[in-house]
Amino acid sequence: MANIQFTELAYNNADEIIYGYAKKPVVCNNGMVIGGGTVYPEVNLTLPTMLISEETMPKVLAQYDEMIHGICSKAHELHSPGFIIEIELLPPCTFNPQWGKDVTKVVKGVMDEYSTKFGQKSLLRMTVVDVREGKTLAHMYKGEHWDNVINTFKGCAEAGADFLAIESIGGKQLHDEAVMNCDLPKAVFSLGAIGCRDMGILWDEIVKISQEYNCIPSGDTACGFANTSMVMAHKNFIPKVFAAIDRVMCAVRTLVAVERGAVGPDKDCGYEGVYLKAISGTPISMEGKTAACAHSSCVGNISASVADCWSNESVENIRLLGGMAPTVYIEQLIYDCRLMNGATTRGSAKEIRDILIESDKMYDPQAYILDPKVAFRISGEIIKGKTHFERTKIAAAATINEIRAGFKDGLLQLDAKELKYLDIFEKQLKAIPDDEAEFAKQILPMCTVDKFDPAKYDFNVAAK
Amino acid sequence: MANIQFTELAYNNADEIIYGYAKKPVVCNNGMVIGGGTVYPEVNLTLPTMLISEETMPKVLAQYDEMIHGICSKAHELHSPGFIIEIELLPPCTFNPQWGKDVTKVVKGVMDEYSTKFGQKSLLRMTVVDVREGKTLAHMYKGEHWDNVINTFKGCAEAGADFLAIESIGGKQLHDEAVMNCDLPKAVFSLGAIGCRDMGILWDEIVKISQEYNCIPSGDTACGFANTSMVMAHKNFIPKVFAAIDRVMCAVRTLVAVERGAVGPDKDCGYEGVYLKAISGTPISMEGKTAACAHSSCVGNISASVADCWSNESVENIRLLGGMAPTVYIEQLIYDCRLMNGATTRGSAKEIRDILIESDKMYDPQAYILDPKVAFRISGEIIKGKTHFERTKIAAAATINEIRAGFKDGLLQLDAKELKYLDIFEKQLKAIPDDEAEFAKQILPMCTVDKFDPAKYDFNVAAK
Amino acid sequence: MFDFTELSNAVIEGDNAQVQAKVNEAINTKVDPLEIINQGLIGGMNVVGQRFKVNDMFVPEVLMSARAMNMGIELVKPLLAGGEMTNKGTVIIGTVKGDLHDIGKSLVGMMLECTGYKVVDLGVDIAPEEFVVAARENNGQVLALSALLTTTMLSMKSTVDVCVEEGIRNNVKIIVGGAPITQEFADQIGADGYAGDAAGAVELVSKLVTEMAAR
Amino acid sequence: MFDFTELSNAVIEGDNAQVQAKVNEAINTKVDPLEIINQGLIGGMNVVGQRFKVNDMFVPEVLMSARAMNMGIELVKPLLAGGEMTNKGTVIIGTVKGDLHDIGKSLVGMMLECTGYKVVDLGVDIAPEEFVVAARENNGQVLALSALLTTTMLSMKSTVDVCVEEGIRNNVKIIVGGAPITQEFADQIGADGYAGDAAGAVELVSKLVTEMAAR
Ligand SMILES: [Zn+2]
Ligand SMILES: [Zn+2]
Ligand SMILES: [Zn+2]
Repeated sequence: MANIQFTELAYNNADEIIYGYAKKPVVCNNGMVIGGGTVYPEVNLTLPTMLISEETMPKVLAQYDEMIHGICSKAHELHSPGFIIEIELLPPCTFNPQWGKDVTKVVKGVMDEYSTKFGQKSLLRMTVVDVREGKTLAHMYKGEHWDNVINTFKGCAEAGADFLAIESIGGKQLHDEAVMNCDLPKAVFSLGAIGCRDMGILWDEIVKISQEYNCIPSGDTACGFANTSMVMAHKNFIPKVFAAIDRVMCAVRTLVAVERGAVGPDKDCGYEGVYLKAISGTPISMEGKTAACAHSSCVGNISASVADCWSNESVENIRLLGGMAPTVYIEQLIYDCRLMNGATTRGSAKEIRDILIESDKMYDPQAYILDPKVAFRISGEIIKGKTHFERTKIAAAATINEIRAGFKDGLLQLDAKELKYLDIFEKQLKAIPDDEAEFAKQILPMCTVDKFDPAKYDFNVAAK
Repeated sequence: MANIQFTELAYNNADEIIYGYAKKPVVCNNGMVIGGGTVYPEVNLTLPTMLISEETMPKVLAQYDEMIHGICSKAHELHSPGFIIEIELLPPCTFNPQWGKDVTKVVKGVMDEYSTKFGQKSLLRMTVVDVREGKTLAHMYKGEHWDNVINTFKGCAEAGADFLAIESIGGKQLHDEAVMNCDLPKAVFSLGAIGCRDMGILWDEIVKISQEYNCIPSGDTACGFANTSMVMAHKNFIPKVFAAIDRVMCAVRTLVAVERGAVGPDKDCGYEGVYLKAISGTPISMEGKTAACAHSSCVGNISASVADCWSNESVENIRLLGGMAPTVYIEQLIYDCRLMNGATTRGSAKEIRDILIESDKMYDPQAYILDPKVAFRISGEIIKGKTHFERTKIAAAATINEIRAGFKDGLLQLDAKELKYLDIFEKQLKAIPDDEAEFAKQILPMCTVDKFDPAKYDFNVAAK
Repeated sequence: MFDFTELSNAVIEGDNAQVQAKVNEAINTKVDPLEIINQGLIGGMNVVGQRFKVNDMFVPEVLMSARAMNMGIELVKPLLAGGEMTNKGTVIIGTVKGDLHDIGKSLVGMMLECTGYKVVDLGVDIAPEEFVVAARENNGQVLALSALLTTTMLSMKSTVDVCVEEGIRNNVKIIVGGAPITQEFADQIGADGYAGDAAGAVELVSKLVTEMAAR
Repeated sequence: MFDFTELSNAVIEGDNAQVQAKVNEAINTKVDPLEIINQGLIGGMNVVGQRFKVNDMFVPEVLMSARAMNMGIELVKPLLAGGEMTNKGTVIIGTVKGDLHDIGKSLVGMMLECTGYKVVDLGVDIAPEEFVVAARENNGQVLALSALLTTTMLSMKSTVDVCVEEGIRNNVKIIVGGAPITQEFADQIGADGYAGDAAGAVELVSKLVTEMAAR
């Protein structure tokens, strides 16, 4: 089993980091290379409101069939050099691994049809839902929930998925509590101690399955973590600086997938992918303005600046005036990519990248920390940490410093409330002891069992 | 009454034509300048499926209220320097001018609220539906239909519209027939003779109303004409070269609004706006990839290359995962504009423009003829014509020549069927006599009264 | 047996003169008039329909073929015994009240003609009562309603309702189509079917007419 | 009369020690216990709710205030006569069966507490029967159901249905919310109301509780 420790950045300087190119491109069987110079559209789609059951499965599959036909035919019509389809399975399709497999089969079948008929290249990313939560969860690594996740991965892989992915949720309940209370130490614990450990165990399995079925272990995202903070900050429920710090801390967690053998492209909704790319050279999928169908964003353009795939996050199969929504969104993504790739051909990719960066970075600390120059500096600090716990702490500290400096230099707008919280978080962070076991002993009594049950995680303070 | 004859182009060379800048910018009362250096988002929205009646009007107005609140608040959140809202009234709101006025009042009210509270700048374009068709139409310029159109314009103007616009339809029925049969002479007649004449009469009135109520006569589009061809070509029902030729011919017709005193910005769905801008220097609104919600497009990027406003064409008020669709689309437009305007600030607007052009021009003649270099050359030919009829014929001939040359030089892909039709159209065109009256005498017998009734248009062959 | 290849090809090419010549030739050699229509004329038109479906022909070409076919049928008609069917059934088509969109509906009509149906195209802005009258007068099996506006699609429901009130609902199948229409909407208003495009409409009509014949 | 300003401010600032000091001061000067709660503690919390609504306070701050308020109420409670109401009504809240989303629902609960309601938060993945049991046990006036997935929103319907079957439907108002929910959906499943955000939920609950009281 892989266990890479990244102690150097993949890039020599920030200016090297650019969309379409990754230091470690992913070469696929059909000739598509992710991170090899071309940004590919990655379209995400989901069912409209409907019941998923044994009985409705034919309808469910018909929905997927319709969506993929629409997408493939539009991509062909618009001369897309290739594209990626991501299916984030809905919970019933992970609780019933066979259903997840059936969905994969239908989707891949249509993609193969267009490949055979028209030479239309495409790749399928199957994202299994991490169902390891809820009242009936007995254990994170054995029993029904774990088995369903693993069997769904196997089913998808067997049915033809090109990439396997997940938005893993180990430690999420604790993190939710940390977000609601803006409790940075609890966030550090849930990410740097619990989350990273959980991902190690989970991704060892996913990598094993990928090898077995000859598909590609792509990556994870902090969707349940930093995206929760992002949404809360967007609603003005918590300070934006918390969301920005949380995002960078999540990079340490998301990177664990790569340490364990994932090779990318990292998943779209993990904006921490910028850090992943800077540290490990892994290609990343990103989403921004063209994911407004799924959520509003303060990083609509900057998120594209170093993306290797460009995604719409998720859209339901509903009808817009111009057609079914998934077809509408593949069109928008294709044109976005044409623009970026066209610039690359003309030698002006760096100019476009810098325009994309400048578009957003000033307005929000969450955008600011996606500037590859900032990410490069912070990443350089992160890799100095010896453990995930230490790296998570460093990530927070370095982010606070960068945000403060950005504000001081007039590169970033922050109001008084945000600045006040920067001080608060700095204080919270300093109170965290350097020794992880000591920290765990301090913080565990503040965690109720319904938010984090050490037994279910085989979590042992002394052993850490 | 204005009657400008454009005999020179507004630009000295094609390279001058660029997005955000127009030779004759439109300066608005709130300080926004269209064509003065900034591309503004223009969001278009419409009701979801619902009945419009006296009884449902409160619900209708509540829908508009909700949509505009969502849009204004998103624009404020995303620091948009300004934006335009276009309301294309639905037919019942023109058949009942008071309803159109009520809609205007509600919409403008919300916009004013955001202007007062947050200084958020915005402008309202009210587009009246041209209802002059159908079984009960007695006459194009008098009677109920005409009165409703005129009174709706007055109502909208009085209720606070900043821009007045219409997609006029004089000659449309005949043109539909021309499209279905790929009958170029009939298209020339419907556009160059009937359409241009109709627009003269109509726009004299709109300009008069605008002066009276101190608002801005913006422009017309060939939505009922070239967009019909575009949709038919997109479905492979007719050759794409017909749609391309039709588009350029429509430029002569759409320009009539400006000849009569309209000043722009020209409406979004008139891709012939590129020609309007080249000839008259009028700022134009355009739509492309971010209008995929309304229709698929082969000009997703190139249409932005010389746009002054950037539109989504039309989106219903339905819920997507990320929020109501109009709010989703203003977000996408704002980020598109940030990119273009950011490039202008950095001095790389021309590079972006050229990337946008190269993105699409090769794949479709309809995209090819939007390249400002091509449009500049064809426009130079068009203005040599003395009458609208002559200009329309020149437009067709010049477009055929350009498309042929583009293909020969390897700049444009065309299959054998398209090339065959280029020859057919050339032949059809050559058969049209130079004398308009003679042409009318030839063609009128081939037009049934249900498609074109000269009496309803006060159309007199001899008088032409 | 008479070789219909040249006649069919003349239809496919929309060559009126050649159709006329070949039909007359067939008539003179005493070919069964119904066979001239079904094998020669409609046979050619079927090929046109197929080619159009796979984007091998443009609409104007199909229209030319349809005109050639109809001209041929007119030549043969006087030779038919009264009551002999020259088509697969009659479809009444129109755009519903309040809606003036013509082209989509015309395309569906065109494709139905290609497949051998008699099409009565009422035009646009058609009131429910007009549909009923036309269905009665032409003994139509199918009513095909078109709407392009979200504001006028509700007229489709009125049309279905009036068919019920007027007591003809059991005698006709009602199908709906147009940009804003969905299967769900069709079900909601009690229509018998929905088609997303002209080719789909043809399949749907065939299915429904077969069902009706089987009753 | 006792000046509640300092007590209210202590709640607003989430300052436990100061709340304790001021409540004890009030108790010692024989202030009516119900007034301490309503004017001092809930009075402060109302300000918090207002400030949160206009983005003047963050969630963690509101939570600190709520904790301070609840601590103050605990101090006063022993002095209340049995049966005296310390709240405006009881709301049972939870995320429906199959759905594990916690935060949105917790925020609504938080805002309801701010406004003086007793909130019984059942947590996530709550079966219809559990809602019914909790409503009975706590004499709840309102059931607030949350769902974030399009696949689980249908559990809301089951919950409403079970309330009918169990005969409690007339005793409780049922409200629904969450990203995929709409007013239309609420109407469809027979809920009493829908709110698009936490502030809307508070208004809705107030309206419904007032209506029930008026019955
Ligand atoms: Zn996600
Ligand atoms: Zn239009
Ligand atoms: Zn428009």
